[in-house]
Amino acid sequence: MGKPKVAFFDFACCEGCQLQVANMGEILLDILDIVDVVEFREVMSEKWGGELDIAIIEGSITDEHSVERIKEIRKRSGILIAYGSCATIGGVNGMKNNFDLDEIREYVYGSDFHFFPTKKTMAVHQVVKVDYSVIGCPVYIPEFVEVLKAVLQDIPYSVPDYAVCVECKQNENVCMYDKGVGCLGPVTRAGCNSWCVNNGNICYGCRGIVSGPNEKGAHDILSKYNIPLDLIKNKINMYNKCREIDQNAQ
Amino acid sequence: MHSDINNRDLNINLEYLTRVEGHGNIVVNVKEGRLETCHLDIVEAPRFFEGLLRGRSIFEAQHITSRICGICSCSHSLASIQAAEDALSITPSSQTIKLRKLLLYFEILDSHLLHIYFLAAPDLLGVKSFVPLIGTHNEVIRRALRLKKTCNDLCGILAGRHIHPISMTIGGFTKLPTEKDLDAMLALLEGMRHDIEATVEFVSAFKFPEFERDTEYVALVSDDGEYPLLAGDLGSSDGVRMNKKEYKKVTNEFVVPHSSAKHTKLSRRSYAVGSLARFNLNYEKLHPKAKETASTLRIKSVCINPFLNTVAQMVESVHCFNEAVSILADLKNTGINPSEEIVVGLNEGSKIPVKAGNGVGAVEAPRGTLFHNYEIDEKGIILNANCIIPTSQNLNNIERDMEKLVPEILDKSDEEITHSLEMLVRAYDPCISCSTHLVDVKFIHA
Amino acid sequence: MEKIILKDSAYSIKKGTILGIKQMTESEKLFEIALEGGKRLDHEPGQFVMVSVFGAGEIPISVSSSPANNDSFDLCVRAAGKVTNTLHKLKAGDMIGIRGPFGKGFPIGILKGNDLLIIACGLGLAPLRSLIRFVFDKRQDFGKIHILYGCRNSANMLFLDEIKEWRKRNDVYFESIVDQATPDWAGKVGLVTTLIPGIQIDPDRTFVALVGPPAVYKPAIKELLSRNVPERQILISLERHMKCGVGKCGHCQIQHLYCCQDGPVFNYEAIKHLKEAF
Amino acid sequence: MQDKQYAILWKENFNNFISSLSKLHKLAAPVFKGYNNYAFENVRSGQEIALKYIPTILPPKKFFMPVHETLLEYDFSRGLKADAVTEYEEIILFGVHTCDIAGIQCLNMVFSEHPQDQNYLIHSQNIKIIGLECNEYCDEFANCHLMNTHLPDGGYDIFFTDLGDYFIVHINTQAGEDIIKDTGFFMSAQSSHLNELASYREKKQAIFKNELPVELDLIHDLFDRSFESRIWDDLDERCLACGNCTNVCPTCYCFDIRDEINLHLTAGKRYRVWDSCQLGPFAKVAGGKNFRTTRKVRQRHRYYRKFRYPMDRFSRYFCTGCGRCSRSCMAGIRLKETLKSLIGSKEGAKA
Ligand SMILES: Cc1cc2nc3c(=O)[nH]c(=O)nc-3n(C[C@H](O)[C@H](O)[C@H](O)COP(=O)(O)OP(=O)(O)OC[C@H]3O[C@@H](n4cnc5c(N)ncnc54)[C@H](O)[C@@H]3O)c2cc1C
Ligand code: SF4
Ligand code: SF4
Ligand code: SF4
Repeated sequence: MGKPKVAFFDFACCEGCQLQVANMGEILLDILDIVDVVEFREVMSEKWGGELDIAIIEGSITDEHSVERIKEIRKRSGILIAYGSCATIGGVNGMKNNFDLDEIREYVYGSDFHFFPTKKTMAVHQVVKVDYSVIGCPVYIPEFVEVLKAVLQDIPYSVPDYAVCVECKQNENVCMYDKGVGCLGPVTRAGCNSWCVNNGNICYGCRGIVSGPNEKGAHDILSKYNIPLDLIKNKINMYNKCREIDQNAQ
Repeated sequence: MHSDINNRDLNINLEYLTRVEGHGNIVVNVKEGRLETCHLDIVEAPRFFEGLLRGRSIFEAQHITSRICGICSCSHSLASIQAAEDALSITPSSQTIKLRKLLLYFEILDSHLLHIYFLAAPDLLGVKSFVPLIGTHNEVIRRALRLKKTCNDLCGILAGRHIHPISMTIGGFTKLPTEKDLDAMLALLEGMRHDIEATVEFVSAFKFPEFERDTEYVALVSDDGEYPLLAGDLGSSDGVRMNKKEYKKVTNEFVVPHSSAKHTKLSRRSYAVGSLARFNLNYEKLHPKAKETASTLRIKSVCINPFLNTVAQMVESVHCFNEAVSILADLKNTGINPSEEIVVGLNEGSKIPVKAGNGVGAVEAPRGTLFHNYEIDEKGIILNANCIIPTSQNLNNIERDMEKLVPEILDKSDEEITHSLEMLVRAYDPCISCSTHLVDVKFIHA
Repeated sequence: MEKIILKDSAYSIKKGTILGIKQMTESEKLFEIALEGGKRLDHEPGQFVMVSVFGAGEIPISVSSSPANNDSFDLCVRAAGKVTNTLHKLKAGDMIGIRGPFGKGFPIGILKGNDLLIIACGLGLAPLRSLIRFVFDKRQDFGKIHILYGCRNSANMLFLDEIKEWRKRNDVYFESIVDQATPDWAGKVGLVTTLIPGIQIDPDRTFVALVGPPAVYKPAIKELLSRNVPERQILISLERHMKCGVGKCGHCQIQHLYCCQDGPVFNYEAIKHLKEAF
Repeated sequence: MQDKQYAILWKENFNNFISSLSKLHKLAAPVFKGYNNYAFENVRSGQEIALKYIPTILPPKKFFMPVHETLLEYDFSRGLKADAVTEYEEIILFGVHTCDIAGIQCLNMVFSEHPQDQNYLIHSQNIKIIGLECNEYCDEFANCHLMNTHLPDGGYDIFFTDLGDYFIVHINTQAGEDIIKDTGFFMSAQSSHLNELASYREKKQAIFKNELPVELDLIHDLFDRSFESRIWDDLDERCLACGNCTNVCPTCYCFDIRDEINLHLTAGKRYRVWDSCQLGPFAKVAGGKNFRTTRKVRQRHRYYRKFRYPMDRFSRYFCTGCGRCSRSCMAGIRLKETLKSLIGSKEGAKA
């Protein structure tokens, strides 16, 4: 078999996750040695349009045009990787779903808002089947490399289904709760090596919520530290608003 | 070659412009030698950032708005924090300012180098992307990736990562560099010196199209000796000067139907921001090494060839590189005061006093002047938000450039014309996902 | 940091070459493995090895062949996930890694001279085949032998050729049953436990070897106890998540026991009070 | 009279001792990380060391059993080559409290039990331990008196006790004696010093009191009766399964083993990484069966791994009383409270 044909596609996003690819440095050349990148609009003019072995999708689905486009890409792709928080969990674009769509369009575009159609933000798996996920805002390069290798070996990659706290403790950080601020680490999926807490910030939940989080336990923590529940709920919505679409689907 | 340009029909409809950040189309229509349409359509799906900021805490603004754009997320963070601090009347410490400048230098370096190597170089070397260059110019590509990675690592040490910096927040930094970190950053910079020199040489071999159009340039200006990137007033080459609070008078936004990004104008029909604008307005304040580079690359202020924006980026890269080295040396001298480290969060501990206010941030992002403006209530909740992105400011100017360029090259083939237009757009290094956002301005039907 | 190569690490692997592969059902394959340099595995029936598929990982797999065969050994593997699927893609001649054998198998010394009732459910036949082959090799050492084999449907039946042979033998009683009948199936339908009342055994001198998925143990043991088989004569093999195989990593712990070292084969008496065992 | 087993280090020589030791060896000691948190980190001078500290975020097990550790390296680009490996360095730990020394003793037992774990043992052989006695009770989370780990009981090379103007130092091994000799700031102890030590220990008894109304020897019986206790249901409601308690416990050693392959899929390594019985997938097997699905049974398992199961295998409790699990628990699950509830429950009352 020849080198697998890979293409990058972007939907509503900041394109930071694609840029992470350029930030890999010289390993990128090793990757380009084993895969054939046929489309990558951000850095390439080449266009392919044919069958793909691997499609890497960045960004959320936010309008009708994107729904059609992602379906078309799915049809011609063997493996589809949702790449980054926008694609995997809706990410910051999901915050739009907090508002009435016409209202937010009017706020941004004025009275002629109907020129700019929009839909409720959706993660890619909420529109088409996704084979692999690389979560993160932005993606964590070592994890992306692991997923890529899993794809090439044709084995599944499962995103860790335990809390960011695990990695945070292993990194021996002072817990943010000890500093008196709320952190989403206890309910957020690990795999980023507790990136934000290592740098003195809190975890904002960009990797999605662990399955079966203990909501009662979480409320206990908040009350223990005098952190209002609304604040945390709002914080969770920063990246995880689209979770509601999954929950409603169940 | 077209023999009869006066009867020439041309129909360019280039969808999904490549090697730019975000989605844009070029639409040009020439009928019997007369230019009828000349647009840069912005078809990026709108993301409604200003809309969705409403109701969120001002302490989250930087985290959210850095997600407007991955390439210049440090600049967005900086502008956002500046606006927030302005609204809250917080004055950052001098150590904080130095560290912020450092981060901005790293980001400008990173962004300019990315543009030079991956976005602009393929055009100038006659290939479609950097991929074929891996075979033909392997050493160049390796150098580019090395440089890119180093910039990324520098931001990583200073702010946790380059894309969506972690530790920079209202009031300062949640994690301050240690002595070891300062040494590590200096070592990384030293390690790239040679590659920067090689990049200057690489750029000096480029041949740029000869095209000029007299343009109004806008950038931050100041009265001190420093090349202003993080502070200053708004200035233009037509002599405008005003406080950043009055940014709306400069940008005069208006909406056009073909673009989900709004357009701007000042004294004339359009103006330009970015490297070339800063170079033209503030040449005197560049680092001596950067001036040397300018003369090596034969670019003189005032330069009105937009294609040479790439050259101005090179000059600025040298400037940022050298300024970063001196800030680090300075910090090593004075030492970092670790007690300035601040605890981020939801401001739950009410460590930072909050009040109602309206604040503006103006920062020279790699692509030009970037404005953030927030209005907050007494609890620090955002009531209104507005972000004006360099690329939106340039869009109108790009179209005016295209209008002048197309008739000048009508004797060329369709492909050549398309390619020239693409190159022109790319020279501005447009950042389209950034520019897709709009505010409450009146819709002006053209 | 100094890096050294460890000669006698518990994590060193022996190199194994895949001699042959046989597709047994849609999801199970039988691998014949030889260790490098003709080394012998020297296992007991019921023991397992840790199998490395490089890059994918390492997993516990029971040895399926009789210890009497020294040149090679068999592994019967169901494609269940990451490592097993990758293993299924390998070809004859490919190399894998082997650690072990590990754990306690069936206590051959004690079984000798007694009757055997072997109850296999689904993939449980994989470790039991090792015992069955061994017993057949040393047939004169054992008394009466019953083998009961249950599986989901006829398409899931393992070791079909051998089963044909077993059915023909008159020194063993063999019976099989499926959960779901398909048109090609003429035999019995139901759970394997329903076969227990129908067989003639002398409970005092019968040892039971029972292997199957977790759900089968409770009903089967109940049935056996009602036939008066003494608790310590019921031998079962428990499956647990395993990573190290040497009683350290904690994954296979059943209360105070390490399944990988203290098991996987236990007699019922020893573990009946363990609430986490079933 | 002089005692060869004991030496004296005057406080004014402490910094010199540390500087000279750090020149001879890589040295790690507790340092202050802010917000009442401490961590063992590399140090070069005495000023960096927190002599008074409450148990560090991670116990010293991180040196004996690094979070990530390579076990095997392989290459199958041409044939198969696979080597079991370990990476180690010589290091001295200064300031290890008695509870943490007890934790190391527990781990030593686990990893030297057959089949031995060479990777652990090689780390262990290359680490020297300088103990430091707690003069004060650290905080409300500890239960070191109950576990009888508040006094030195071997497991170190030398052991420091602060007696005001000087440290009295017990020398326990040849390596300990070398440290004393090589640094050269110590004096031999006189009988007056030993008397002071004895009277200090007596005073210590007044500060360190049994934390719970139960005899240590009866705890395993208590657990024998408590498997079905309601107390575990309460933990089910509270536990978040964040894994903090096991990561920070000096005697938790569960790990996962993973493979990492290179991009060309031709070579790679196998490494172990700390794992936790508190995490959902820990006991799941193929076919989807999970042997410990609920938080309740996972928490119960943790407690039994401290207070019941090791008694069968090692005749010793695997709780050192350091209090880390309670200190770091997001949900406020407190070991002493759990024990107290068990003692007060109907199962406990039977005793
Ligand atoms: C003593 C013993 C003997 C076994 N004998 C056989 C045999 O002869 N034939 C056979 O086909 N299978 C046997 N198994 C089961 C086999 O080990 C699992 O099917 C295999 O580990 C799944 O690995 P995977 O990478 O393919 O699946 P994964 O993709 O890793 O996961 C699939 C499921 O398997 C679980 N799992 C992962 N690793 C292990 C592990 N090391 N141990 C147990 N479960 C795990 C996961 O939690 C998950 O639920 C045996 C298991 C044990 C404990
Ligand atoms: S800082 Fe956040 S991620 Fe880390 S332990 Fe505390 S709650 Fe968990
Ligand atoms: S710490 Fe939290 S917010 Fe930060 S990268 Fe990890 S999951 Fe995302
Ligand atoms: S169980 Fe808790 S108190 Fe006991 S040793 Fe472990 S962490 Fe310390």
